[in-house]
Amino acid sequence: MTTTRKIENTVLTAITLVAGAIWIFPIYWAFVTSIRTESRVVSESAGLWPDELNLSSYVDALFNTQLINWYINSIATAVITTAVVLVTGMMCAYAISQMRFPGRRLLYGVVLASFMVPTQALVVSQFILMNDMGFINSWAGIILPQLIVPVVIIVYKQFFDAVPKEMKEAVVLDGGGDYTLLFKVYLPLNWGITTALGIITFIMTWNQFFWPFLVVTTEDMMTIPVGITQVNDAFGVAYARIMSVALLAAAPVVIAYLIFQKKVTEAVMISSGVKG
Amino acid sequence: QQTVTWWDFLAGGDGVRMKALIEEFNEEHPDIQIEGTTLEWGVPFYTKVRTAAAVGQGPDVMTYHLSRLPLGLEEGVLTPITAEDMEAAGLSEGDFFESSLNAAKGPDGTLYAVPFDIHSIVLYYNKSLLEGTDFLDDNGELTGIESLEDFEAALAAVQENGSSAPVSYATGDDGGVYRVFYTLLQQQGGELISEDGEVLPGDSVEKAETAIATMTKWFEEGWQPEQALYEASVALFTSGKSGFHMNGVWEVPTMIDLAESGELGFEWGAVEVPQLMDEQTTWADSHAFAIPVQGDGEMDAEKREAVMTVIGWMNEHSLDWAGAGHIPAYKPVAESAEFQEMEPNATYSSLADNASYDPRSEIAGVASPAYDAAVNIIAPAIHGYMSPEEAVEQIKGELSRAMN
Amino acid sequence: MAMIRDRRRHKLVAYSLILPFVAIFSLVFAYPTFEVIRMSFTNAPLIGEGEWVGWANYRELLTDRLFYTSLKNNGYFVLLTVIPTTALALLIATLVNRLSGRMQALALVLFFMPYVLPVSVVTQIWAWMLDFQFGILQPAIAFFTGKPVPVFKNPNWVMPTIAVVTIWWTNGFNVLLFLAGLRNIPSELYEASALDGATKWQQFKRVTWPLLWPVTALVLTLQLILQLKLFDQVYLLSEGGPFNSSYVLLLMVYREAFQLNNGGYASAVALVLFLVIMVVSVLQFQLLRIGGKNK
Amino acid sequence: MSGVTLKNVRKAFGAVDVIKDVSLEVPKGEFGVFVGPSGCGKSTLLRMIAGLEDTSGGVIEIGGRDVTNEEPAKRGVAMVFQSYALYPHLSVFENMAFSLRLARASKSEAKRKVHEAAEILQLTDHLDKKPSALSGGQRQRVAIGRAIVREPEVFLFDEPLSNLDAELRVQMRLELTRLHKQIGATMIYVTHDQVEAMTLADDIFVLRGGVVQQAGTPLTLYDDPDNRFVAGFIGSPAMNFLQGRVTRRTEGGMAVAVEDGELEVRVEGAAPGEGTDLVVGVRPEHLGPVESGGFTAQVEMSEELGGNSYVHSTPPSGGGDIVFERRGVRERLTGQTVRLGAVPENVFAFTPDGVRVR
Amino acid sequence: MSGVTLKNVRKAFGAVDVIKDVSLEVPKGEFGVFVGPSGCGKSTLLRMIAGLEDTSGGVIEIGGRDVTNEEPAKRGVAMVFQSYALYPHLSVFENMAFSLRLARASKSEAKRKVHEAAEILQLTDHLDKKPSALSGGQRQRVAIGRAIVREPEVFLFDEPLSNLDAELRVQMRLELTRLHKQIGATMIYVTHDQVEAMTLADDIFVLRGGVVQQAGTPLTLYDDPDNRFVAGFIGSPAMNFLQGRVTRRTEGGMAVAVEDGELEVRVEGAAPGEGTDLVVGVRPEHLGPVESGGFTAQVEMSEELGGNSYVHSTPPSGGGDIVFERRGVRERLTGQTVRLGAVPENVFAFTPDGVRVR
Ligand SMILES: Nc1ncnc2c1ncn2[C@@H]1O[C@H](COP(=O)(O)OP(=O)(O)OP(=O)(O)O)[C@@H](O)[C@H]1O
Ligand SMILES: Nc1ncnc2c1ncn2[C@@H]1O[C@H](COP(=O)(O)OP(=O)(O)OP(=O)(O)O)[C@@H](O)[C@H]1O
Ligand SMILES: [Mg+2]
Ligand SMILES: [Mg+2]
Repeated sequence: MTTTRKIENTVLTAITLVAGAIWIFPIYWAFVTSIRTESRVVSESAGLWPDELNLSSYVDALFNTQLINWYINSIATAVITTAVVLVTGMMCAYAISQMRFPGRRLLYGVVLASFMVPTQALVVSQFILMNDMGFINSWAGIILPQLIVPVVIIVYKQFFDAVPKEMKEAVVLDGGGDYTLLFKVYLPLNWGITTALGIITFIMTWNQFFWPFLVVTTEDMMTIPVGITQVNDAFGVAYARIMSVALLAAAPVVIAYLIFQKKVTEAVMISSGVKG
Repeated sequence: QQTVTWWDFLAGGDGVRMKALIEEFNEEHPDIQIEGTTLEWGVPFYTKVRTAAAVGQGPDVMTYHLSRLPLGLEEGVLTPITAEDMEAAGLSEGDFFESSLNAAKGPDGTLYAVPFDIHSIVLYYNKSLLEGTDFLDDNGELTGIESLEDFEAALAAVQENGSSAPVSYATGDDGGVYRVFYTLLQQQGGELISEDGEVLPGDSVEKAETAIATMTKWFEEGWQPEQALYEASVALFTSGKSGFHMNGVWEVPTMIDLAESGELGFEWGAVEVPQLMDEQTTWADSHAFAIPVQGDGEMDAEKREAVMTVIGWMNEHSLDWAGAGHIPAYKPVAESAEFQEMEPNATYSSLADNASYDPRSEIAGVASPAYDAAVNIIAPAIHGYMSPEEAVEQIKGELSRAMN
Repeated sequence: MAMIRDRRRHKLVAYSLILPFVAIFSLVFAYPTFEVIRMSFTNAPLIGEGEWVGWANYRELLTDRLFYTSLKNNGYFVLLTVIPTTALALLIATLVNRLSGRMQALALVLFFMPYVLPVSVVTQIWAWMLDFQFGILQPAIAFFTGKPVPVFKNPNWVMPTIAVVTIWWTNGFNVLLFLAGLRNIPSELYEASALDGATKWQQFKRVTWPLLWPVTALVLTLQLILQLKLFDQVYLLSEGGPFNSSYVLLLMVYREAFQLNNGGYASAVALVLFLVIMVVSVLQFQLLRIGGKNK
Repeated sequence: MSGVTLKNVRKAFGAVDVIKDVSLEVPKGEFGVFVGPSGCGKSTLLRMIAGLEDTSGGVIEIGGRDVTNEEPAKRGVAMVFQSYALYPHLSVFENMAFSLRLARASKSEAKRKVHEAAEILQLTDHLDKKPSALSGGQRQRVAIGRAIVREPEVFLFDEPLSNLDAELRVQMRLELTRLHKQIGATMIYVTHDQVEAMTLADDIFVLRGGVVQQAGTPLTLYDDPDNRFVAGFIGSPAMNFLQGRVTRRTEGGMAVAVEDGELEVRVEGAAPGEGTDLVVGVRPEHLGPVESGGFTAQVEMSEELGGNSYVHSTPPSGGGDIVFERRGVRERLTGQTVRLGAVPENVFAFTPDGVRVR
Repeated sequence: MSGVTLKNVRKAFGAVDVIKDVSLEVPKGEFGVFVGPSGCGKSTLLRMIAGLEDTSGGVIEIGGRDVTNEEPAKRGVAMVFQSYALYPHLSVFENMAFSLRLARASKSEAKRKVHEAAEILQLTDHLDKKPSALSGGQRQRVAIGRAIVREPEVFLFDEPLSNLDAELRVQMRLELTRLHKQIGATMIYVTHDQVEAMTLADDIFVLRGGVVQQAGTPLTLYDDPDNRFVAGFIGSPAMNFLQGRVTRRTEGGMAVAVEDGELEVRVEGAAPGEGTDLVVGVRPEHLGPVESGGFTAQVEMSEELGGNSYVHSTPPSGGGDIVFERRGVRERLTGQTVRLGAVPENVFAFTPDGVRVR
């Protein structure tokens, strides 16, 4: 490598990292704000550096709001949604990919078409439906309409299609049926894509705003993204506290992301490689 | 054991007081527990109430603006408060000021809410910034503002003293803009909606134009902050950037608390909004308690009794609420000696007599088309996006359309 | 698949496998779709029955100024986000792709992090950053425009600002898609073209760009559909204002249904949104395919 | 008792007949190999025996039992796939025990059987590993082990060695032969590599276009091919073919004019008359420089392998590449014109449409 | 004028030395082949010549010019990759014209050059197709065509045939030889397949662990390997090795006791003393049944190929598989014990650490 190339390299690397630092600045700034006292937040002399460590707004955020409840709701609904989406999705995708039955093409056509349909357009009738079923302000109400994630079926189908048919034939020769095939072979063979879809579905569900915002009307049933915007708690001038709540709300996913960042990156890439 | 689900929108300094009241109630009543939720003030609150009540998922009791009662009735979210209810609460109609009681009634005289307070906007001021001007008397009290000219001179003076936003109010929010506008309109004797439902009847058009023009001038002179949201408008004052602050009495506790903890950094005071135009009057509204419909169902009698107990207790303890700057609507408290001496309430207690309530109309009140017009038309106008004339024309158009 | 087996049992097993999905799908997707269509021809409130009014809702829609405003704003927002975010993501992905190992992981974390935040956290952070009085970004804005700007209260600034926030929030995902695409280009192609004497720019133009086209098309399509469904950010940052300059169709659906209790009219708006998305994405898909062929 | 018998078996995919009336028998305990060019239907035939494809016509019998409409699992066959089809998420042990688990065999029985098979295949040390930790040859052995554990009547192999590199392939070939000796089960093996077929088979079935061209032992096919296709397919490098015309009868055969000379061919029966057009074939190892007779060809290049070399040459007509083998001689012939000939026993004659003239 | 010269070239990836002090020369117009086991550094060396990897030490000269620090494009080399590295979005024509376009060659010139190359490679009919529409061999030819068009001084090939099937590989091998003759440029070819190396090379460079083990013509390496590694690597089937000990000197060499007998070895120089431990090697084609002398081995099986067969046998010590070739003999030896021997000229001796004893 010549020296000019080396310099070019270093400069580009520096540019990338500086750009990254700027990109992340809002989160940094939220953090700095959150550990200041309210009066310092709005004072002119406050600089860019974290010069104060005041955790009172976090204490407020944790104990004067229903944040804990919201966490529970968010985790429960996101986990259940993800699990149900994956299981029903993989079963359906397996049937479409590996089995022959009347209506197969129609079913896949419907799945493909619903991929294009914006579920947001259905909120009105979904809301009425949830009300008719008595699911307003319940986990069921939050979860049910989010269970339709056609992409999961499409991706699974593509991956199941790609499993060499010899795998299947080997099992059939050994006397295994389709449930054996799906859960003992196809699923373990596709753990990668399953975790990928799981991670993506989870993030999507966790961050869902519109639907939970509509279907939940009581504070104790709210999910995190809804709770932090809908509920104010006698804050007065409250920039620091708003930022603390925001950061606390974001913390679980952010921490999970930092721990599993490699997996998340792979997840997005795998599921895109398919669609692309 | 009854659990009473309670919703309010009290997120300002008064929210803290309400929290304390609820806690006190819960301590005193082992058999009734209030579960309070504070939702975002304004449109989000009333939207949530509406949807929740329709599907039977609303609260058992909620705070409600009396200005919005007509709209609430049209939406069909309120249940009547019967005589038995009042009895259960240990209240009678005679305990309340006439004006607020009337505001709590439907056209047919049925009571739909129990009044709780009367509140208005007041003028907060920063004594440090006023120092050295003609507008501070020897006691350090505000003085010498008797007309618009005086007020504007005072603004110029504090600007001179280094105030970056001499008069702050929420110039970018529906509430902030509406209250100031309505105050200025009323001080000229103008009318937003007449008894028979006409929008800006007669010369009210010109008066509205004057009001908007005044606010526009304050903006153009750099006296009022540009597009300030509620929090920002408060923060401008508490951080010492504003000499004056026009806001509800409910921020009184914020000032008191900050001053007590030494974080305020200046001396403050609050007075009734001075007479800037032809008459001495100020926008005012009332908080009240209401019981929403429960979808298709009906609240059981015991629960209702518990709810009414809560309402009664709150009114009886509204002296503490007065600590949040409000004037109790419950006469036994309002007329008590303790309240008469309470500061700074005493400074502006006269305003109760001069108050201008919102017109009784389905398009008026918090989270109504009138408030929408404030943020969608007046706020842009006072920032120079259209002339006062255009703005008034649009207001008239929009609101007239909404009437139908 | 002509394996010898029991046909009847095979079919039963297949149906048992699709049943859970089909059941949920029918309940929360197919039926509501049908309902939205039906309701759009009634004057039903949100909760409760309405009367059949035929095309009245649609006729009203065609005279509703707010509808046209919303439609226009949706289009404007798409213009503001789709291509910029794609270009930006490509640029970032190219930069990040050059790095290796830990350095790359770090850069990816920096650029991807916003994506995992809930939308309301994003809007709260940006509302604070852009706060007219105390926002940290106001001095920067003032530097360019001469004075601070209340971005969410200014009809000219509101949509572009929401676009910036949206791009900041979602761009990480696109970066990853592009990065995956870049990684799929065999390094031999770059070596071969280096031997052929191609400069970096020529390599990008003649190798990277054409080979990345499928990913680019994917990103454009996903973005288009996503951005037409704009609601959260507008609701949380500007509530459609000022002067409705950030009013969008989904906000209209929300307002009509949940604030004004017009279930039927809201359904009509929702259906129009639905159609717009379908038509636009099909159109774009065709355009992109043609674009890809010419590459 | 018989091994695998196919009677008039046919298979059509839609309108395309892929297997056309195939009848054959692999006797019990024998090693049968289906060989033929790509697409000739070998795999299809094998998969029909396994039941993985249904049969359009005819009868398949395994151990004397008609299994034509039996489900795959009930046929008593085990199959080893080209791609191995190992379960990557299971250990070697679990891979081999998979079928036993499905059959709900007891733990101890599964363990015993797997260990037995592992013993035979020298996999005992690798039982806990995942397939990904194994080399190609080891994976192949696991695939075979999975088959052994099921103790099938018939083993089916579909090009099991084609994913291995040349060296390993030779080695695994030997192991397969050993295994067959040891287990003694009927085995059917599919390959398109005639060397594999030659070295492994008891019986070779040469397929082409869904039809069995010739069946027999490897050396039968080499020494006495029925037609030009089989002659060209078996043997490496492939047989040289030359256009010719009968010039005269000779003692025990005929002389055929090819290129600028002639070759004598041994014919058992009646030799065709003079002037008959024929194709003659000589294997590279039987063709070589001769003093007189034969025909001339110009040497183009030679592939030097050390012990021997293959010389590529062009005959005067310019048609085709004539290859002959040289051993133990080093001088390069490149550019020279040589006279090539072979003994009559090693020259085959075919009619223009490929039928052997014997 | 010289072709490609490497002087004391070194390459380290981090702390790992992958190429250790390699000096070699491929003369202008010659066909040089780097051969060696996987991971020995062949590709790395080739890529260093191309400039795709920088050089940690030493000098690389092409056509007498020091190009050690030259950019790849300016070295006058063209490379054909194992994966072909065709641009999938461009037609065959555009693929071949790519470098000309970059060099802003005129349209007509590009057209002429591409057509010339296509002619040579018989690709004229496919110029409009995308690479994905071509067969493996055709893609390989396009990759070569892309190199030809640039008219480089040196062609570099990195295992260009390893993605093709056996038959095609043989065919492409011949085509490459023809091409080399036709173009006459210097070519360097990397492979791990010794048959490819033997048949293609003018000069073979056997690499192992980043070091050149031996360089020379194919037959030199076959006839006179420098060490056990080269002896075992070149030739197929591989040479048989037996542990032995010198028993006595003979005329022109020595006798070495192996197994239950002995083999005589020719040695040019001074033979090592009695009792010295040695390894002797005999190629399968040189080993065979003898009346007397040699050693015994029990025949396990034979691979019958028609013209010849490879017999696998086990010596008394049980160690290893002794392979010998038989030709033209058909009777099976399976199970018999045979006495195997070879002429002294064909027996090699190596010290225990692998150096040839000559
Ligand atoms: N499922 C199928 N549908 C239609 N045609 C098929 C199917 N399977 C195979 N064929 C066709 O049948 C013919 C024989 O295929 P088969 O796989 O048996 O060939 P093969 O001899 O195994 O070839 P190879 O050596 O390449 O594996 C081919 O022409 C193939 O295209
Ligand atoms: N970029 C690299 N970084 C670190 N080590 C490398 C790199 N490239 C190659 N190596 C190592 O250098 C050694 C030689 O690699 P090289 O690719 O030259 O082998 P090869 O002889 O071409 O093998 P093969 O026949 O498998 O292609 C290997 O051990 C390899 O792991
Ligand atoms: Mg096959
Ligand atoms: Mg290599």
